[in-house]
Amino acid sequence: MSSSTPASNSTAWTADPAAGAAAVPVSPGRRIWLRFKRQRLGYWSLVIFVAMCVVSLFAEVLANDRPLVVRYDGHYYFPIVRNYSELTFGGDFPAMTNYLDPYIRKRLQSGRNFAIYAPNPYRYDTVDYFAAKPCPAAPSAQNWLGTDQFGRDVLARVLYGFRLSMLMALALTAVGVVAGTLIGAVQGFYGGRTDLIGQRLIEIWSSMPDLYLLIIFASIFEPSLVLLFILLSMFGWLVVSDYVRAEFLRNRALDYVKAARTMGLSNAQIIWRHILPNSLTPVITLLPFRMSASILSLTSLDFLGLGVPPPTPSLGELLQEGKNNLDAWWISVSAFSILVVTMLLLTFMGDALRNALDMRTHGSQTEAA
Amino acid sequence: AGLVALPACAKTALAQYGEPKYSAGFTHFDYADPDAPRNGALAFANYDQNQSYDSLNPFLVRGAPAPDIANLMFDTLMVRSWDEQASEYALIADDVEVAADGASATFHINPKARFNNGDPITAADVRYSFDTLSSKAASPLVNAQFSVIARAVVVDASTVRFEFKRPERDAPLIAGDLPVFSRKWGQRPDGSHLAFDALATEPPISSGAYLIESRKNDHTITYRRNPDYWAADLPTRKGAFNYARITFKLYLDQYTMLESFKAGDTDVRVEYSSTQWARKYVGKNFRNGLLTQGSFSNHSAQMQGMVYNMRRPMFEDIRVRKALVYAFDYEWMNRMMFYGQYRRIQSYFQDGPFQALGTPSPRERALLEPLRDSVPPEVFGPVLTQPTTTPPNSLRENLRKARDLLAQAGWTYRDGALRDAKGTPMTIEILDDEPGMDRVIMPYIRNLQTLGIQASMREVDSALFQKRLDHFEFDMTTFIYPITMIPGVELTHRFTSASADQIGSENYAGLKSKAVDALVNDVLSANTVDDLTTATRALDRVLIDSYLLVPEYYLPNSRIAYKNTMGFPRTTPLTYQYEDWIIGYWYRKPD
Amino acid sequence: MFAYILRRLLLMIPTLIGVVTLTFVVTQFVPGGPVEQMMTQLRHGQSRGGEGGSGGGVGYHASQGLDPQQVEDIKKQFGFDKPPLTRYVLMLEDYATFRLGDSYYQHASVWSVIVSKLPVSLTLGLWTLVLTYAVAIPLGIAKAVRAGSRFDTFTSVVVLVGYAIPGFVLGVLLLMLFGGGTFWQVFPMRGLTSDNFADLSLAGKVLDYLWHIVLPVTASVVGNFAIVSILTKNTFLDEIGRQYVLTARAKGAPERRVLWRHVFRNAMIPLLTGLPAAFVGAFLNGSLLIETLFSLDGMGLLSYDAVIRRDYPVVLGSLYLFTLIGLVTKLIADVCYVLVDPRIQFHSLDR
Amino acid sequence: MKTIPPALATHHTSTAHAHGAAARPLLEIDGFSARFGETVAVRDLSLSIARGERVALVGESGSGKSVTALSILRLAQGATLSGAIRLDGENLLDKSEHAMRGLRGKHVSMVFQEPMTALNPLYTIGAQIGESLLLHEGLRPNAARARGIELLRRTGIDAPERRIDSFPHQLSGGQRQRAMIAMALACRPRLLLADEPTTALDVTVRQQIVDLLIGIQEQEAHDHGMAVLLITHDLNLVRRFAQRVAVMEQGVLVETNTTEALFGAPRHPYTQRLLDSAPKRRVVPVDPHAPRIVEIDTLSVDYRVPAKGLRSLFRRDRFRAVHGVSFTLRRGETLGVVGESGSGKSTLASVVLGLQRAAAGTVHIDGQPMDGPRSASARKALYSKMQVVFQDPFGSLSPRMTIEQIVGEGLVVHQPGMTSAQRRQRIAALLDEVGLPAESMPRYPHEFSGGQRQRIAIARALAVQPEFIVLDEPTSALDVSIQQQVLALLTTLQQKYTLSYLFITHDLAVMRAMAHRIIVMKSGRIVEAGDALDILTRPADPYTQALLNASLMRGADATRP
Ligand SMILES: Nc1ncnc2c1ncn2[C@@H]1O[C@H](COP(=O)(O)OP(=O)(O)OP(=O)(O)O)[C@@H](O)[C@H]1O
Ligand SMILES: Nc1ncnc2c1ncn2[C@@H]1O[C@H](COP(=O)(O)OP(=O)(O)OP(=O)(O)O)[C@@H](O)[C@H]1O
Ligand SMILES: [Mg+2]
Ligand SMILES: [Mg+2]
Repeated sequence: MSSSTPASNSTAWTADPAAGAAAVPVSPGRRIWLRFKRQRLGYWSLVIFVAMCVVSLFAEVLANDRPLVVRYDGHYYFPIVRNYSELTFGGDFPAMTNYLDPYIRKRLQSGRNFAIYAPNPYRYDTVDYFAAKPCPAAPSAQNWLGTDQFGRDVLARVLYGFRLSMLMALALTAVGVVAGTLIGAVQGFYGGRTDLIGQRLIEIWSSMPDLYLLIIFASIFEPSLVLLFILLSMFGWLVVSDYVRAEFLRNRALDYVKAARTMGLSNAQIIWRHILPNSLTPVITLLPFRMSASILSLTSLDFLGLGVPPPTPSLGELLQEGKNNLDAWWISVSAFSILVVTMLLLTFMGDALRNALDMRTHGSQTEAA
Repeated sequence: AGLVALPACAKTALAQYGEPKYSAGFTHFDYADPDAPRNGALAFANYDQNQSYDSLNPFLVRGAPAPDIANLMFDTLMVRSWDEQASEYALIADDVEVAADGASATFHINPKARFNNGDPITAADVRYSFDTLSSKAASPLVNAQFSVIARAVVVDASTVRFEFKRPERDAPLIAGDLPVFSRKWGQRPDGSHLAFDALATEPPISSGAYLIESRKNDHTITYRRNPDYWAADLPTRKGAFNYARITFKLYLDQYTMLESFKAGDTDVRVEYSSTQWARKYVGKNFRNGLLTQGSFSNHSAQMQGMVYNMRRPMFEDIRVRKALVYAFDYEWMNRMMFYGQYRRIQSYFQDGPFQALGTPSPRERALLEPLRDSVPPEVFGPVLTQPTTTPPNSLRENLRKARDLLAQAGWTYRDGALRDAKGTPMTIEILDDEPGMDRVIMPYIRNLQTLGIQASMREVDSALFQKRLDHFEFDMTTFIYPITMIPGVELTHRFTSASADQIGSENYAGLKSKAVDALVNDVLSANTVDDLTTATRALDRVLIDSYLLVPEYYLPNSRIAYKNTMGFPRTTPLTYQYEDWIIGYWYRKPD
Repeated sequence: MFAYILRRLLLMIPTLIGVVTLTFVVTQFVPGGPVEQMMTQLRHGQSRGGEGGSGGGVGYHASQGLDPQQVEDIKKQFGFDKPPLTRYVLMLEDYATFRLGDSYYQHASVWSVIVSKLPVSLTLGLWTLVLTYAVAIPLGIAKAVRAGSRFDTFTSVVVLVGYAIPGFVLGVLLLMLFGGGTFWQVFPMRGLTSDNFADLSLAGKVLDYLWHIVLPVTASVVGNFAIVSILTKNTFLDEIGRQYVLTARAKGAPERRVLWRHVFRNAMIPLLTGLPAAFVGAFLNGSLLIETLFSLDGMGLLSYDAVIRRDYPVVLGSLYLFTLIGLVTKLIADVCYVLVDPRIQFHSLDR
Repeated sequence: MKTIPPALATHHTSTAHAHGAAARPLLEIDGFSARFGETVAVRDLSLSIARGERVALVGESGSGKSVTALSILRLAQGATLSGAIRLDGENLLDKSEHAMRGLRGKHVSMVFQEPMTALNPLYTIGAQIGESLLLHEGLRPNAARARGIELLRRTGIDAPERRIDSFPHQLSGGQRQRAMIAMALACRPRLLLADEPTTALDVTVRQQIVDLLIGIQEQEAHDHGMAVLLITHDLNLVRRFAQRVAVMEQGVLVETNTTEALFGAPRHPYTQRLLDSAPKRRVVPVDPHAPRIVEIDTLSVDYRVPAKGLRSLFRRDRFRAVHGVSFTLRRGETLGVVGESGSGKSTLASVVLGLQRAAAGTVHIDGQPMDGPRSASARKALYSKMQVVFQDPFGSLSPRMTIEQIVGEGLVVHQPGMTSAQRRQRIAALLDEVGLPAESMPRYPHEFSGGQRQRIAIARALAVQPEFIVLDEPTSALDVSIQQQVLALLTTLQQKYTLSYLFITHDLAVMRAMAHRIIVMKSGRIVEAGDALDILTRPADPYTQALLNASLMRGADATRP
């Protein structure tokens, strides 16, 4: 016989249809999800985290200095989606309307006119120009979490900052983890010269004077989120790759890898299907930390003028401001709480994911919580 | 400079213009307290920007000198008084004679003058000091300071003559500023000499009031007053250097510095931030009266504002520049951010004798009249007061004016931006290197945006910032015009046409005005205080009305918090460096 | 193995050359080199920071500007009169013999500058490292054993709170609470030792030292527990389910022994992996913000300052030195992999 | 044979309570059940073992033997236990974990079924044996080492002084198993649970081990009533060793009786089937002109073994595991490899498979040299012809893959055209062939018994439809009835598709049933090679003779009238 012979022409090789039909498949992926779901802490963390992300996606509706709807002189306007000139509402300036200006407010409330404002009538960059107290001002009925040293509403900044930081951190982490895993995996798996050369290149790369690089960048480019993203991703993968390499070095010597090789799997398949699932613990563990590191790194470049361009809200920026105005505790407390909560949610999710992936634990111990 | 006529007589004092305030027999400066207790110690935090020191030689380019060592350990030939424009009184030199042609000045050295190793100070030492400081070994900054002096000539053992390159009015005073140190400083036992630029860790052999008592870790240094200080009873030193011991504890962080002051680790603290001053000076030591927040008049202030780069076409039109001034809501800022601690700056020579006030005096008019064509007409009216938003004025009111001015200049709002006739939108990038300024810039940007201007802020690191400034690659940026006692050559660097195209000059605005050139020349060539004042005031008017910048604010009072064991003289000097005043003239109250 | 080590040692040379070359090249392109820095400083003098630069002090002299000759002199002083290639070659020659040159701005050689920063860096780095691992590993093990319990959740919250507070915020907080300025005066705020350190007895010295480092070490260590303890926990959970653990238990080994002897060693690889980075990071690069806050003059500040002020000899010299140390640490870690797990081999797949 | 090694003979403590409660059985399992979630692994089992008694527990693969043994130590992970297990009258299931720890290793110790995975990979076996001694007898490391060497020597390992410093992965399967036994015996427990202690051992060693066990047991039984519960599928072993036999089937204890009675008159149908099934030779002759699929020429293999401790950084010793071995294998032929444990059989196999480099000599598969770089596609082609069943099935199964994925992997790689439904059917069919239900597809390797895992490994190899399979102890963990089924399957396939097998086994009965030709290995060399029946009837080499003697003796026992 040759291996190309179709399988169906023999009894021994052929499937017994009855036996095949008996198996009720629950795909491994689904099983993992079910196991994940069974862990209440992790599952609820996921739910809350997703909820937070979703809420922050609607930041524009929740915190905005432009009203959602305006009725003025019989016409309806939707400033939240469109920019109207102040002239529309009988103001002076053609560029845009400052809806918080008492002058405009009065007009919007006169007669049958009305304006429906967002629950928190400030955007992340709204300077509360008409506030009574000097900034930073403590939480009050107007600014629920107070204002920062620029007189901007902290709640709005937290909301928008969370969104931006999360998106950025997710993207950075994703890129860092994928690249790091890939590079670490290749080095650890192939070993030998690949490893030696790869490691040397990484060493050189990681001792690159990144500050100078950034200064050079800053002198050439305008700071922007994209630029920041590129810069930060260039170094973000280094940590992960180290861990993955170490795990691969160890796991590639195990018997099941030999077995996989005798299956005729390509190296990529061996890496992907066999070693990687067994080398993921450090990666999963590091995920939340990579996330928060990304959040903080957004500001680390501020002093070079490379951080997020000024009015952009980010949690890191908020923390920085909190540090500079320590007596304005509401700033640091807000930023800090949201950071801690995020970290906790992510870690609990990581725990649950790890448990869900670990087929050996039956979970009686891990599901106690 | 034209011909200079200086009194050619031997005196114990020098004045750049007119007569010195203190007559020959004066006993002490007015701002010194001759009865101040002469013991007690002072603990001081950072003296300047240096957060550590690695050198005991303040004259080198390399290294960070020990805090205040130049002042505490190096006496100069003469001493400036702090309550007049430019006068010097005897210290090491007890007598000075300026040549009739102003080309040289001869100093006689007080025979009692001694270095801190007991050696008498000789003319040779003075010459050695000058030669060293004007050599390559010393910092170019020091070189530059004495660059007007051509050479020092030893006339006899106690007489030295300085010959000047040009007979300038302030040249003798500059010579009087020469610090004197012994040639034995840095001499090895075998008589050979350590190169001056390698002379960093040897305690100086010089003539100052203090000696180094102890040093630690480049972060702490304690000076002890020299018990044998020969000049202790000179009128210029009476009531000065009252502390028997001065310790500098250098902190790396502002926050820690403040906290440790509040904890009582240091005795005095000068505050530079309004928010800190308003919010952070609380705690039990303030409640129980151990610490006090003091406020002392500053007397004069320097212009600070956001400079327009007039090389940019959009800023060529004075109406645009004027309009943008209207967008600056100073009152709001001072109320909301600075706790009302600042005042609007109105002049390039604020609160000093050179500030232009009211309408031009006849003499000012006389200077301005020939320049009528090249100056704004407002110059001849009352001096400009900056727009305000205090009711009945309002920001809206001001912005309307701005809008109208811009419209006159051809900038109107179309297609989502403020555009000129050609359709180019107005975009302004406000460059800065210091995170502290964004609080001022952000609200301003908001107002500019209301006008339809695409304004943004760009923060870069200081090296890049300087590079862009040097090459005039910016739209607007915050700049401070430090003032000098006597307006002088710095005006050339800042305002004249010649400097406008010179890479690296301080004429950031790119001002090219014949009138200003002429007025600066008038200032430089003034022969009397009156001439000087008139010319400077006229210049001030022209500058203010030329709208080079959006004037910001200034601090009318210093913010000094101190332990209540500290005492200070009742009179504050006219102009003073806070730290030097505290170190030099404060004292410890007797228990 | 010996061959491997030898090969790695030899490979350090190209790596070092690579690092130095790369940095050298990069520094050529950085705007605002030392000459410009110096010129700026000379041209404009030093100005004070703060939103109100106004007030306080009037200069007697106006700035005079620099003439071209002075600029040339400054260039010469920094060695910038030579073309880059020459400078590069000279530098390599020096580095080959461990001559690191002199600082541009300080009156000291790069060596002595670095050496003078070591006490602080050693203190902060080693204490942080030791405390981190000494606390986080047992904690991680305890968490793994009680995975999912209330204890696990609670400690996770605690370490993560610690992690989420940036070191400098914590430092500021500690200073505020214990520095005496605002609340209690318990710990000193500045330096590594008291001013009268030299006069103290030995015990006094030790106490004084410990007294000084409590706050900075706390500030820098608290954030480190999270990663190590959670990593420990997770790798332990991975290993605890394996069969050899049963074998060890079947021998009647007490739980501690099972965990510390059997599981620990198997779980050590990921923990070892983080160590070189942590070592180099904590000990050599230091923590800029903590050092600043507590006025400790360490490597963190030095590297940062040198970079910002373009003190290239210090930048390159310290980079060179620390890369070397980093490489050695990494080699040691790699060798440790093998010592820990004899199955690990570095040779390539085909052998 | 009764000579007790001094190290063991010095033992004296006959614990007071052991004698005091002589009337009570040592171990009493009463209504014991074990469940894994929904599935019941052991149901209502009652069994007692008296002091000094040797009981064998036999039964179908997957019938719950290992779970029962583990439960006695309370180490069955993830299992819910009920009923009672009383040791000396005290219910172990009620004891605190701390109290259990005192018992484990000292009073009750266990030889685990899979010595490959049961040893800690990072400690030398010396350290692992020494640990028990350290824990329970407080021996110093040096003394423990001496004892360890002595124990190893008793188990028949060659050069125990050297082996004691080996890491588990440096040992052959049999060597590890013996290390495991030495470990369990180290502290002279009162109850020894031996779960398949001899699967990886050749018959001579097996005999030696049995003798050792009996010897120690008798000695200790005299001293403090040591009892042994032996789990095995080797009926010869049962016969020689046990005084009483318990038979399990599908989690239920179906029969208990004295050995003679049971062998004489088995009552339960499963027992009868068990005793009836002996491997039958169903070998058809090979076409003498069949092409050669494997050609091995003067093959030698070296291992590089690090020297100890820090010196390991600088020095490496060489250990030659295979010396100049040559043989060929034709299509449709089964080449049996027998030999001493540690003689290099698995090493040989891994070189043939291209998993290891030869130090000298050549390997040709289907005329192609194995050496040299191979591209991914060449490798894929190679392994579509050649498959392997590893000696350690557990280790060779990816822990995070389901059985479906593991078995289906070969299909995914080599028959990419298959739809997933087809594939699932094939997998189910393959599992069925080796006697596993289709329901096991979504489960993970650790959820299976030793024998079941072995069958998964076999199914995986068969899935690829190779031409040549290396079988390294493929049936060692299977009870005789399943073994029969698997061997029958293999022969059927061979005849249908002219498959070639390189069949490594210690079981001469299996060898006789399967092999065309045999090579006998000792210390890395082939000592004898030739036709299977020739060698099995007229061995030339003394080692082969010894081997046969050992097994013939048992074979004679085994051949029931
Ligand atoms: N961790 C587990 N999870 C789920 N099922 C398990 C687990 N361990 C064992 N089983 C199941 O329990 C049953 C009994 O397993 P056990 O290991 O006791 O069998 P055994 O009698 O020792 O078989 P063998 O002779 O093959 O080793 C088997 O069907 C097995 O699939
Ligand atoms: N990685 C290794 N390093 C060093 N020595 C090894 C290694 N693997 C195996 N050996 C040694 O090589 C010899 C042959 O081992 P191998 O596994 O081939 O034996 P085997 O014939 O399969 O024995 P068994 O029947 O017990 O499985 C043994 O003495 C073993 O100790
Ligand atoms: Mg079993
Ligand atoms: Mg083997």
